[in-house]
Amino acid sequence: MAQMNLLQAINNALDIAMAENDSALCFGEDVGHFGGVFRATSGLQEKYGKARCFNTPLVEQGIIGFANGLAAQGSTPIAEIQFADYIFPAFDQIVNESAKFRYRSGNEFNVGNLTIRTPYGGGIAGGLYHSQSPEAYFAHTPGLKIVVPRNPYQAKGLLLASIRDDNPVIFFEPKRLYRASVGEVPEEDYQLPIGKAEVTEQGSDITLLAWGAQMEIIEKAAEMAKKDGISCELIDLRTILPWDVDTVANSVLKTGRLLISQEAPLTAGFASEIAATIQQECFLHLESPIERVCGIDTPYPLSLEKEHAADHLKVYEAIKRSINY
Amino acid sequence: MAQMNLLQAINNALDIAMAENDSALCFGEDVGHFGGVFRATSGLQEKYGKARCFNTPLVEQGIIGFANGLAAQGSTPIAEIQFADYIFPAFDQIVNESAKFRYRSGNEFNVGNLTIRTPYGGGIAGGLYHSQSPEAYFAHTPGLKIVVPRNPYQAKGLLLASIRDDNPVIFFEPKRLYRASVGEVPEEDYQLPIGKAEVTEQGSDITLLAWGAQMEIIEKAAEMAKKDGISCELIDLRTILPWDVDTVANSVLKTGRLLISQEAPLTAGFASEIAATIQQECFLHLESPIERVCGIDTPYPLSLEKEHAADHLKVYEAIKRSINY
Amino acid sequence: MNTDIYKEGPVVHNAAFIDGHSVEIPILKILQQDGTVYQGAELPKINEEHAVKIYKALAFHRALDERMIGAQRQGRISFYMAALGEEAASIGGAAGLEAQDMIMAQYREQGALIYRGFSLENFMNQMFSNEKDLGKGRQMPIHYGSNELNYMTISSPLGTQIPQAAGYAYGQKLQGKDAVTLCYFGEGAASEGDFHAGLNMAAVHNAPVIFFCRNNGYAISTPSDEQYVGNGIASRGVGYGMKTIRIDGNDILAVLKAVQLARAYAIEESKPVMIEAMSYRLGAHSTSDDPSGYRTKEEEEKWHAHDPLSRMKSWMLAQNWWDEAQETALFEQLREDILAAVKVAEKIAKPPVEDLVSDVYDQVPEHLQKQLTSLKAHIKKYPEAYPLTAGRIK
Amino acid sequence: MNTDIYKEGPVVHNAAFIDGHSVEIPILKILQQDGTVYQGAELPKINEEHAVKIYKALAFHRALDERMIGAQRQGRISFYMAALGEEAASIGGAAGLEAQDMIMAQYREQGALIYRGFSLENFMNQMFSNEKDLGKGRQMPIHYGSNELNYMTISSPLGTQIPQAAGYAYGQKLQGKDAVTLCYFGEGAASEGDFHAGLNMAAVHNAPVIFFCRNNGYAISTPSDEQYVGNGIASRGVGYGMKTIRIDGNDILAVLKAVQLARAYAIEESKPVMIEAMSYRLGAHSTSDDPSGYRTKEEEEKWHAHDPLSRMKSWMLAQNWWDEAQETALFEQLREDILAAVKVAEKIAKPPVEDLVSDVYDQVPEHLQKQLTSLKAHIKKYPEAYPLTAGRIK
Ligand SMILES: Cc1ncc(C[n+]2csc(CCOP(=O)(O)OP(=O)(O)O)c2C)c(N)n1
Ligand SMILES: Cc1ncc(C[n+]2csc(CCOP(=O)(O)OP(=O)(O)O)c2C)c(N)n1
Ligand SMILES: [Mg+2]
Ligand SMILES: [Mg+2]
Repeated sequence: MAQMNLLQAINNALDIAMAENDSALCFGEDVGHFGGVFRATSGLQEKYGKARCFNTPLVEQGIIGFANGLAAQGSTPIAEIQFADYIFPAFDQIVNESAKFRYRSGNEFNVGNLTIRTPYGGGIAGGLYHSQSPEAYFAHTPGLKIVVPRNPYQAKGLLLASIRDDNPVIFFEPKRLYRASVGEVPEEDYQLPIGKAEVTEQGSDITLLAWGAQMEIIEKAAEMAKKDGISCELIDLRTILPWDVDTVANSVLKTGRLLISQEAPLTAGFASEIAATIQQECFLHLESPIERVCGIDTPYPLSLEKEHAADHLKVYEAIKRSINY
Repeated sequence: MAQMNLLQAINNALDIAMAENDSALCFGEDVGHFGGVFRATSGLQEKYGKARCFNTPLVEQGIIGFANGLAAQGSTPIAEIQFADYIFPAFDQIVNESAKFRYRSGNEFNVGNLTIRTPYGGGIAGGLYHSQSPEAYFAHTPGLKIVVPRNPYQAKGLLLASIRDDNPVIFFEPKRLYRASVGEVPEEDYQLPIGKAEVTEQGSDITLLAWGAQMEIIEKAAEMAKKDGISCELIDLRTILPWDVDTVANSVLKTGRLLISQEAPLTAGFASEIAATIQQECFLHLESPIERVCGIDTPYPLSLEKEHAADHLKVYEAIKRSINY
Repeated sequence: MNTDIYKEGPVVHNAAFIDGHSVEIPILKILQQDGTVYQGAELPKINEEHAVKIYKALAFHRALDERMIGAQRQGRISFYMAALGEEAASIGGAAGLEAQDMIMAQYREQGALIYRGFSLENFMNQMFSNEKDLGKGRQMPIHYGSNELNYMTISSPLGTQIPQAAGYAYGQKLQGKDAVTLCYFGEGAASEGDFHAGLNMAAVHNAPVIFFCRNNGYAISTPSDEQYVGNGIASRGVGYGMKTIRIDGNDILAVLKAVQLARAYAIEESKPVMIEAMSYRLGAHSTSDDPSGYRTKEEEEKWHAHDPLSRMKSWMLAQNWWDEAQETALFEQLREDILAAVKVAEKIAKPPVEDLVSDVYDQVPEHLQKQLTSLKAHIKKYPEAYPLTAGRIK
Repeated sequence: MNTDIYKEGPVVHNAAFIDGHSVEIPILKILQQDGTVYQGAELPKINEEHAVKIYKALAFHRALDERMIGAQRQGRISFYMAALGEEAASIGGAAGLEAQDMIMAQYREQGALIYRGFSLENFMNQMFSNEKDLGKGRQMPIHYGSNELNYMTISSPLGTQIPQAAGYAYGQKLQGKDAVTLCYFGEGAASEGDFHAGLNMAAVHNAPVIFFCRNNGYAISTPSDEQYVGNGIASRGVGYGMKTIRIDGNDILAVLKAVQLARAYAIEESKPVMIEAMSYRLGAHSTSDDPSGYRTKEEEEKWHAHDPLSRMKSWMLAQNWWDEAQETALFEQLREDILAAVKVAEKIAKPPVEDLVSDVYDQVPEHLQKQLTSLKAHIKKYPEAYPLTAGRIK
């Protein structure tokens, strides 16, 4: 075991993936010699050569198009989009191409080897275009898998699983935690399951559900609630698509209450899908409405970012609201 | 009043908008001389000249980028995307640009004059790429308005309102109904309100909610249910964003039951947002779980399109499930 | 790292614009319409066997298009796209490649698939979207694909295959394969952002890909002068630092020659090449289109005179590699085979309901399995509403 | 409708590729580094008053950049982007336009705004995202915009302004305005699909737009030879049939000359023009970047010798339009003013909580009004957690 921050854990996973598989490539804007603007690919060009780890021209639709082609050919592309806010020029290549490649061809061809890594999320004074959490934009797309880790240990295990998964995976990295989150990470190879949520804390009064950097927020809120004698069960969804209905539903059957918190704005966020499904799965067991604590329905602001955010205080208030319903 | 089909109603609305406003322009792929592949812009080039109604090069991101620039300049662009399935190359221009133009500039600039028209929806043997209903992909974007008409009368009134609305509007046209739906349409100018749902039929046992071409489906299902003695209240949402929570909630407070049907696949569709909000607004009045009757979670298929679709029989079964819960 | 950020041109002190049409682009023509070769023209590598194979593919294509347009009119298939008058581009392209080369086409290049030997049954099964379709009946007619024949399944969104081809070719190179990727697209699709992305990435990353633009003058109703105002698509080649050639796209020998050269260059230099083949879409865009709304019969007539089939035929006759009896027999046989194949294909069942949810992922995930289960129960309840699948649900 | 689908070039019968570098692109240079004008060079329209205005803008820019990099280091602002060494591109660009022309910039062109008279206070208020910021404190520092000054608010996503500029200019033309749009972008952003879209659309629709590429050799850490392998960005002009000129971007007179000519051409011919200005990003990409990770000090040194400020200064001195005393006084004053303005701006309150939800739409819709109401109640409950807004909530 070693102490790693989230970036190091990701770098380590990429290193393992490239070492074991000659056809694995890492590329994207500034990903080569420089190692990416966050340095997630640091040292990989030196180790694996310029043919396997390189800068691309500045064109997201090209990066993912190129990656789709590589994946179809049998290589294992791991493409980086510099910020999740800049993934939209590649939306067509992801939603119309990556996601539908296998289906439309009757499995004659597929891009299952594709992994897209991209830093997401706010809280770093990034304003409209360095803060977005766009997971829900992709979640309406059968054929994609979407994974979000909450800490270094999860990041390494889930990224290795994503790279090896035989479906296109978008791997959203919580950039606020890149250096802030440090933890024990095994140096050897391991994988964590895609498609499985994790109960990170048992509780009996209410289920709190989040993913990625937002886990920290609900943990903090749960601490506050504990002082009021409220016992929270915490779940990290980990995979947004396809998501683990059973783990969430089982928890809610037990606690009778659900709160979902996401960084992204409320309307049509992924919390809505979860609420819609769980109200159906657990209808007779719900003791209060499912709460969604999300960003305000605006573009991501700069100076009022605290006000915009779904912070622990807003989550805490919503816990009390739910309990006292 | 005249009999018009949905295409004629749209053509008529465009004609009125261009006649009253010299700065209104219609453009897109094949929109000029030919009048668009569906002929929605038929005759407009002859009438208003090539400078105001024209073919563009084949580049959706360019069409919307160009339209954003025109709108910022003070013109009134009405851009056509040939099929909603091909709107994704313009996703960045819509979601990162159109939607955020006013906010990011502190209202120094805006693209409120922008309207994007695009035919959407299935049931025409179009397979993966001539059948999609992508409204939910845009609904997670504060700053956009999204409108879907269900018939010729609605189409004309809502399109004129969309063009004149001082916000960027995506206007999804149910192409299955282009020629199939015919009705009385006033020849003169009129507008229908954006942001307001319409109760198209009063009922007492369950609220059925849909939009666009899917209205036909829930009407048919309601007919069937009526024969079983079930009284359905029907609502056409009409505007997806910002949506009319009050009208829906009031209906559900009355009926105690809600079924939402959309063409698009289930997961993370807009029905999920509605269900999530209404379970909260009407928690104590719900007598059964909110039902979502949607497309199967796959890309849109060709030969199995009937099996994939949320048809009236599936809606009817869900009505009974809800009533008998 | 290179800090010479531009190629040093002459330094001037008086401002003058470079003209937007300052690149002169020659057009390669080898075969004249009467079947004679231009004086001094250098032929591609071709022998009798190869020539006959190419010519038979052209004939097959013509016969198939004519027949399937008819089948669509009769309501037997829902949609069709012909390549009348521009068959030499797709067939000549495939004929200049090796079997291991990948072809990533737009949609009007069924000729390449014909050349590679996609069976008549396979064509029909796709168009009738029956259960024997390699694509499992999921896409509209003419969206063919074959892993075995290295022909990437067609995707309707235009231009998306262009950066994909760059990536595919890069992978081939990285793995040391003796193979290139040939990427077809129309002059309309060349307006898409993905075109720019793909060509630049291929150039920067030295991907052995042949970008083959079929410039047929129209994108549906949009004539090329409303698509671009530069000198065709070839003039963009210099913008990417890419070797480029313009050819007469109705001249099968010019197509073959250009592709043979391009392939050799792409393999040896590990670099991309662009070919622009000038042609004309003689027919409608698709069976949903009616060109009389946007162009004249006279314009079309003009191009009938450049027919690539009759041009090649005249050459074949002159070579004594073909005769009129063979011609008649071939077309008769083709029409008969195609008609027979239509009749077989339309009777084959549609794909089973399980194919609705397979291949979304590598394995059917839980939520889709559940959706399938309740769908099946629903179909059993209303079998008459789902006639294609109801009969076979257990 | 035009059916001449390509410009007839010579017909050839032997295949040969056009070389990827077959367009020769001269570079316009007027002013030498020592301040003398090249023999025979034709000057732009410029007089003393105009020259002094330009030079003062250059000085302001240099002083602002130096000071704000410092302010960022001290933690007073969160982020900054300087244009050290390439100020002539933005300032010369604005100086060649009329006030009614729209400027749509990328982000490294604050010089154009300086030239147009954006006040020091406005710069500061934006960077401190306080309540007097025209942008209401919503975007990161340097995302300026001013309706009054016809300077479109900066948007971080690269390349998006390029097709927008085409549309903007088309609207200007349609409404008969005597105005063009000038669109700045970097050689990195020129790789985006939106670049291709914007240039082609402008060319096809005859939009009076000046596409101004600042080619400064880098896109963050990516040197231009990993961005493209053609001859700079100018070589793409012929692909769009667009008049194009390459200039020395550190030569203020060359920039001015090119923009003056381009504007006249765009207005008179109603057509777009492309300018490629060759320069070098002397500083870091932004305050978040450290170039020592990807390039050498020596390389940077080389370019220090091409400083556009000292070049113009030498010329001004030789014209007797400037002297060293003015120079010293100007820079002293600038530094003083900037420091004072920093101190004022950082004390101005941040925008009120209402600005969180305004301008999402033209009016605050019901759901946002509700979200604001409950947010306010929440802030009142926890005022210490929201110190920027808590004090002012009624
Ligand atoms: C992204 C996208 N936009 C629009 C369309 C609709 N469409 C199908 S074919 C076509 C014209 C293509 O013209 P071109 O590339 O010249 O090929 P050609 O049909 O002439 O062979 C259009 C606009 C599409 N399929 N994909
Ligand atoms: C769509 C998009 N992708 C990526 C980025 C991140 N990014 C910001 S600046 C930059 C480099 C731009 O280089 P260039 O266009 O040459 O301009 P320069 O910084 O040299 O002035 C990158 C990659 C972005 N802002 N937008
Ligand atoms: Mg074409
Ligand atoms: Mg640059």
